[in-house]
Amino acid sequence: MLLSARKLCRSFGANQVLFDVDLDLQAGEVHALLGENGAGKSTLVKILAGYLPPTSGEVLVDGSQRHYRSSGEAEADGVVMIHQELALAEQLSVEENIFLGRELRRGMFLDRRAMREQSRATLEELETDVDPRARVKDLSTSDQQMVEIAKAITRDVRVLIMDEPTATLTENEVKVLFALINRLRQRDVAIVYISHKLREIEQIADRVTVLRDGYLVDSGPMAGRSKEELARLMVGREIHEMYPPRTQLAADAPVVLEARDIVVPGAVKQASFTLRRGEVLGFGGIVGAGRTALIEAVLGLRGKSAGQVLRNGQPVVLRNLRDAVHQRIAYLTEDRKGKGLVLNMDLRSNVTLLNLRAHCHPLIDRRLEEQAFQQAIQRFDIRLRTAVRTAAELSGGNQQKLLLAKVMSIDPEVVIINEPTRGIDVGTKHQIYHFIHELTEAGCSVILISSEMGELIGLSHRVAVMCAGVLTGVLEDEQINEQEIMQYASGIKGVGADEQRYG
Amino acid sequence: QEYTIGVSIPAATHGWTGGVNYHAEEAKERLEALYPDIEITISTAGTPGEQANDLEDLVSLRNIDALVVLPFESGPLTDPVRRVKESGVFVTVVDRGLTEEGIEDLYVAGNNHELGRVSGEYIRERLDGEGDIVVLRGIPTVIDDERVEGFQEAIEGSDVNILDMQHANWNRDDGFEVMQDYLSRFDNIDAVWAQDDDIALGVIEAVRQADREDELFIVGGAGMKDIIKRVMEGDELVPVDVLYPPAMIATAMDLTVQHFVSNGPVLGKYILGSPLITEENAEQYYFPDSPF
Amino acid sequence: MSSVMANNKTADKQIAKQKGFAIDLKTWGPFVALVVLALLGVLINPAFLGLDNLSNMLTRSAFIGIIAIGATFVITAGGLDLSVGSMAAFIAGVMIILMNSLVEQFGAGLTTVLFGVGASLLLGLCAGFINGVVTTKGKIEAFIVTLGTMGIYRSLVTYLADGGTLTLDWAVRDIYRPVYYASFLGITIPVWVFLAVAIIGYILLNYTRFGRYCFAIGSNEKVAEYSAIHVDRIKTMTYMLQGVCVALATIIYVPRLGSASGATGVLWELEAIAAVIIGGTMLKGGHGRIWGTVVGAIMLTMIGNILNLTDAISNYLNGTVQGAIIIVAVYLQRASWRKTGP
Amino acid sequence: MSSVMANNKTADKQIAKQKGFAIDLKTWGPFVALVVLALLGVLINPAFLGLDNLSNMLTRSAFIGIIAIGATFVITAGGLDLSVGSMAAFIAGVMIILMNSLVEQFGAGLTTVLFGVGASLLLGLCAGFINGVVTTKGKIEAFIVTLGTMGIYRSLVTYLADGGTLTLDWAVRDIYRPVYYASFLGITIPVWVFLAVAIIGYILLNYTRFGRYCFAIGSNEKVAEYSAIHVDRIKTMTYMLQGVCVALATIIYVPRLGSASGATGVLWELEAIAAVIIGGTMLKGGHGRIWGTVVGAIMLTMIGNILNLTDAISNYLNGTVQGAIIIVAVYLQRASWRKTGP
Ligand SMILES: Nc1ncnc2c1ncn2[C@@H]1O[C@H](COP(=O)(O)OP(=O)(O)OP(=O)(O)O)[C@@H](O)[C@H]1O
Ligand SMILES: Nc1ncnc2c1ncn2[C@@H]1O[C@H](COP(=O)(O)OP(=O)(O)OP(=O)(O)O)[C@@H](O)[C@H]1O
Ligand SMILES: [Mg+2]
Ligand SMILES: [Mg+2]
Repeated sequence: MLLSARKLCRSFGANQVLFDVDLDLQAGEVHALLGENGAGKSTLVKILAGYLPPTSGEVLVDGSQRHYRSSGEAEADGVVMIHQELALAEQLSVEENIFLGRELRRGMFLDRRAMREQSRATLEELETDVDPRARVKDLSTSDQQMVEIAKAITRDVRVLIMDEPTATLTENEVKVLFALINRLRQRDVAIVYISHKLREIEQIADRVTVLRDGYLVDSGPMAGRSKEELARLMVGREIHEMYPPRTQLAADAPVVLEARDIVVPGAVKQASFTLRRGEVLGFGGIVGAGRTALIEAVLGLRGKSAGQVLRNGQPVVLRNLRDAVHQRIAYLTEDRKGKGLVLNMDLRSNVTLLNLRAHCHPLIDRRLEEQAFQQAIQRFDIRLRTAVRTAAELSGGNQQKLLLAKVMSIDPEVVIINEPTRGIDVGTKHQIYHFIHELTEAGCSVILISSEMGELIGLSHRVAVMCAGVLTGVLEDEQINEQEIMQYASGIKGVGADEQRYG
Repeated sequence: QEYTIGVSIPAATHGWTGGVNYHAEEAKERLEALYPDIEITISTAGTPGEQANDLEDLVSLRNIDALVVLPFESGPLTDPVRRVKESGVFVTVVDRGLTEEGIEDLYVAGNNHELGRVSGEYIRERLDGEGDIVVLRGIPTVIDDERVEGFQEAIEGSDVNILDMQHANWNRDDGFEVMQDYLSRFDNIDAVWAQDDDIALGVIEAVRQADREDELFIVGGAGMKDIIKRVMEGDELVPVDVLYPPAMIATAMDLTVQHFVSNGPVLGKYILGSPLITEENAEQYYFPDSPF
Repeated sequence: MSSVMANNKTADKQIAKQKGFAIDLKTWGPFVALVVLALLGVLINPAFLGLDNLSNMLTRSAFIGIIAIGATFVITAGGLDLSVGSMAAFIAGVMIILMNSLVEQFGAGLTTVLFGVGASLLLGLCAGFINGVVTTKGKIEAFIVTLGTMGIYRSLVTYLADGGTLTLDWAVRDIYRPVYYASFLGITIPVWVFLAVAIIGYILLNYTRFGRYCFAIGSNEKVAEYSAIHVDRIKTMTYMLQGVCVALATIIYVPRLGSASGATGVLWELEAIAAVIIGGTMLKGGHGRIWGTVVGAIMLTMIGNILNLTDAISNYLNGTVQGAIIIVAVYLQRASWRKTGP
Repeated sequence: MSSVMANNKTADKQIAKQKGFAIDLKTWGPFVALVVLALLGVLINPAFLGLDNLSNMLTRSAFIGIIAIGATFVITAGGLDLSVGSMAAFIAGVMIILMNSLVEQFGAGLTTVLFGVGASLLLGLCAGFINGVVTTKGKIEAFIVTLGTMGIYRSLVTYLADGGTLTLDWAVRDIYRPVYYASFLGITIPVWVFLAVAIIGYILLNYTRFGRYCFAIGSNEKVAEYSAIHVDRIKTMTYMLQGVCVALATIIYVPRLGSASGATGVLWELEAIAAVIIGGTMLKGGHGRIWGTVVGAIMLTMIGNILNLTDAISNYLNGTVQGAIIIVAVYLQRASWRKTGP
């Protein structure tokens, strides 16, 4: 047994979040850790990797007991963790981050060339285009995730803990990651793999452990278990009908939002789209295709060099998000930590921040805020197992729900959601899909940017696909399937395909 | 032949240096109008280091023929002034003597020791050699030291008792606050030596606030017009002042210019006294147009 | 990662809560330090507790206190203003010149004083606006901008005063004087103003959108922008608020000595920032406490006062004692709540 | 599929190219501002380009420059040191007292000077160590700690000097004097030292683990800690480095003025921080540039020098011009690279 945990308990204040959890890890296995948002997965692995001390219980490596006082000590034992929340120094470059804390040296001086070479090699192994000299803060979240992975695998690793590594990755990157995991497995590395994407679990896990509300509910080999069974174990109930039926669109449903010839220097070339009342417009494409850039330019969050935005047929100028809010357009960012939530603020203030005006007359009414917060907890099923003071203390999935609550607080007519189910468990995902359905039934329109093909196909009336800054096409009805989307996303089909291939 | 005269003085960071600045500017205008061949350039410095920079620049950028310098502090500026002298410039030192003798050609001196002594003698006399006084000092520098030394010498051997001394940094606000605290600390104060008129103004307000004008009197120093006016009007609270004229810079500039325009060289030492300004002679020290 | 950090902290806090009073001590830390300091004062000289002395001290702390309340907003929103001291000097200078020149027209009456007060507020607002706009629109670090304006205002007042001192007309002064020296219900006017500014500041920071936005911007400007907050506008407003606070402080400062010069308000910026930080606001932004600032300002004045009440210490060493007390006071208040951790 | 990759790659390359250009201007911004300033100088008075003047200016900028290089490390690692100016005064004072007292034993020779120099370095190291340890172990904001030590050192030197000036023995001074005034290959010793410190600083910041850790800590302390970096130790080391830089600056300062008093080094801290920030380092930490700092220091000295070139401006307004030039210079360099952005 490479690493085992015995009767681990952990409390935050008076609230216990882990109860007598056991875990055994063998060399060369991929051990999946499942559970709803807030079940305690991240807390458990943080204890294993020395980031948190357990309240009671013990951690054994190679059969002997360890009391890690810091993550550095765990790393010395070969226990390395990839955080759910990225742990990178944003202002440093990629290569500096990868080697942070164990720089290669020649004599007194840094061996920059060797480090760059090795970073480049590792990044190449991960088949990503990230430039080792780029600053981390300039990278997209998925690229940052790849850097995080690169950082972990360049260490002397015997136990690799991955806390939702694929939440921000594209399918292609996931494939590369799985190939890498397979190679590590052959090298007898034990891998703890946390994910809410059950398809991935099915594909890669050797064994699974399921947590529910801090208790271990099941542990055993993956073979012979189905996705459905796992989902039931996690959530405690059966999930049918992942995707609700689509809202029927009236033939004359008016266009509520239109973008014409939007150009964002360096990211988007002349893109146009329309959104009708009650419609879900999906946006597909591989990461970095320019979907975020396009939408944020429409909303006035980024500069655009050309283009026009119409709301209900009238040209409008959106200079910043407040203008968009006045137009009853809500936007959920993909970067919940960097742009979505004020992490060191309490939950109430976070929920009401976007629509604070509604809670003032003229002073902020704390009671109203509390009410709004309680409603949000209900509506978005935010699970508060502990007395949490700041948003940073919530589990990843619950942060996402809190963000959703914040964005929806303005009671919008047009909802633009960017990767809404990132890091969210199946049960909640199901809820969010139904929530989108309710919105469209109530006459709202939704733009859904997602890297999850299933989501796009299951929810959208139409799917706009982008490739390298070009909106290659808008797919409808039976066109909406995986293959077609991929072809447009890769620029093989659609507008500008020729020019791209030969230009 | 044309001559350039460089004047280097401390920046106007408190009342007295403000007066120096004023008189320097005025002398510049007057002298330049009088002697078309004379060009005067004034530079002000906030610290001794800056003043050393200014001296270098006056030589290398302005090619001065003469330097009139009122050193920020004696010690630090001795060497920089010596370098100016070594480059063949006529040097006039004002107020604070250099720590090395024989560098300057002309010395127009104020006398800080004297200011302290005159103040001390007056207080001793006025109190009949007996009483409790408080002292508000300036910024801890040599100037302050010399003044206090002179003061202490003057009251030595008498029963004039210094209750406490604190630094009020030649600043009104500090003078006000220190005096406020003295007044709540000591039930009886017979006299205040504020050393400087800026401090004295703060002290006056504090005394007024505590309604203890009748109990004590204040001796300032330097000759600020507000204070001299009070003396002139026979204010009981401020019966006298001790002169330490910022106009000495103008005197020095005049003398330096004389060296160039008159036939004979002007060299040597000109010591200005620190006379006691009383109700009788106040009028001759009162310049209502000066900012100081 | 920062979530992990937070994890540890809350864990501490919650454990502490079980023991009883950690969060309380965090809030009350500055007050505890203040009380300790006051005890020290009494021990050194019983005159410290005299009504006159207490009143003097509070009145004095009003300037720095009012300015520091403005600084709390600026710092909470992630900014910095080094120009407050010289801005005060400049405003005082202009105010005096204006009032002196109005005497001819309006006589030395209330009108003249009111004009002066109005001009002062207007000037403060404008000066703050300039700091804010140059910082936000010019995208220049606040440190540089306000260091620049600090030099500018200081030299402008020296220029206006012709290197000397600007003195308020005696007649005007007599009717303006009560603003500093008069009392109402046994408490001096400056203290009332201080109190009012503190209460308004408290409400503004904790119960209005503006205040909430300051916290958000100081924590994470990007999140603020994505929360439909006009970041530049709010930041500019903090500087304008700071300007108004400086103007208010000046309005009660001018009647004290009735003059202004290049030496007025020197180092007030450092004192104000120190008061803010002693009070528990973080220099990096995102966290601010008005009452802490008030206590910080009083504490700073108290240290000076205590030093004036004793001659046990060589005058030359005042700075040493002052520095040591500040460090120890902050350490004590930080430590008092840390101790309750694991 | 492969064509997708190709597409993306070209897109990336284009973006990278744009970025490359921007970064160049970003790096060269301070230099551009410096050149503009120098042109201004020449226009005002051709004597500006005189060899003497250039040499004087560079030599002068050495003090602030050396101190600012230390400050670059402190600020990059997310700290702040307000005590440098008074630390310099204190070190100068102790050095002078020591050398004066050693004259009796060793005579006014090299030994005496070397002892002085050694003591200075040791003192700087210790002073920095204290700042560092109190900040990191006491968990007190650097602003407060160094504001405290600033007061402490300043008053200690006043105490040592008994309120007056400490003056170096004349004999010692004569042999020590060349350290400021002598030249080697036409360049004065302080400039050589400045250059050496800059090069060492550059290597230290960019080519050693220590430097890299400074960036990491300034960028995100928690991440640094998770990367097994001894955060407290590295931060303390930045303060110690700052102390050594201050000591070095003092060593070349003392022979210039040969004395120390309470007025020595006043406001050097603000100048040093300003130099660092003008050079493009961010006050919030995580990003530092040694050459920028060097240029910043020279620029500050140059502004003072240019003001001495002309009588056109009233001396009272020096501060105004200075402040305006600093703001405009920083704006120009920021603007020059921002324009190229998207
Ligand atoms: N801050 C930035 N600076 C420079 N280029 C950027 C920046 N942000 C994004 N880009 C570039 O703009 C392009 C579009 O990025 P964007 O994040 O909009 O992609 P996306 O398709 O929305 O990805 P995702 O699926 O993550 O939402 C990419 O090529 C990216 O490299
Ligand atoms: N520092 C903390 N203080 C208080 N409660 C905390 C803290 N950290 C985590 N918790 C709580 O512990 C519980 C478990 O959180 P954890 O992050 O382990 O969940 P998770 O299983 O990783 O969820 P997700 O799938 O959403 O990431 C949650 O209820 C969370 O709010
Ligand atoms: Mg988690
Ligand atoms: Mg994106």
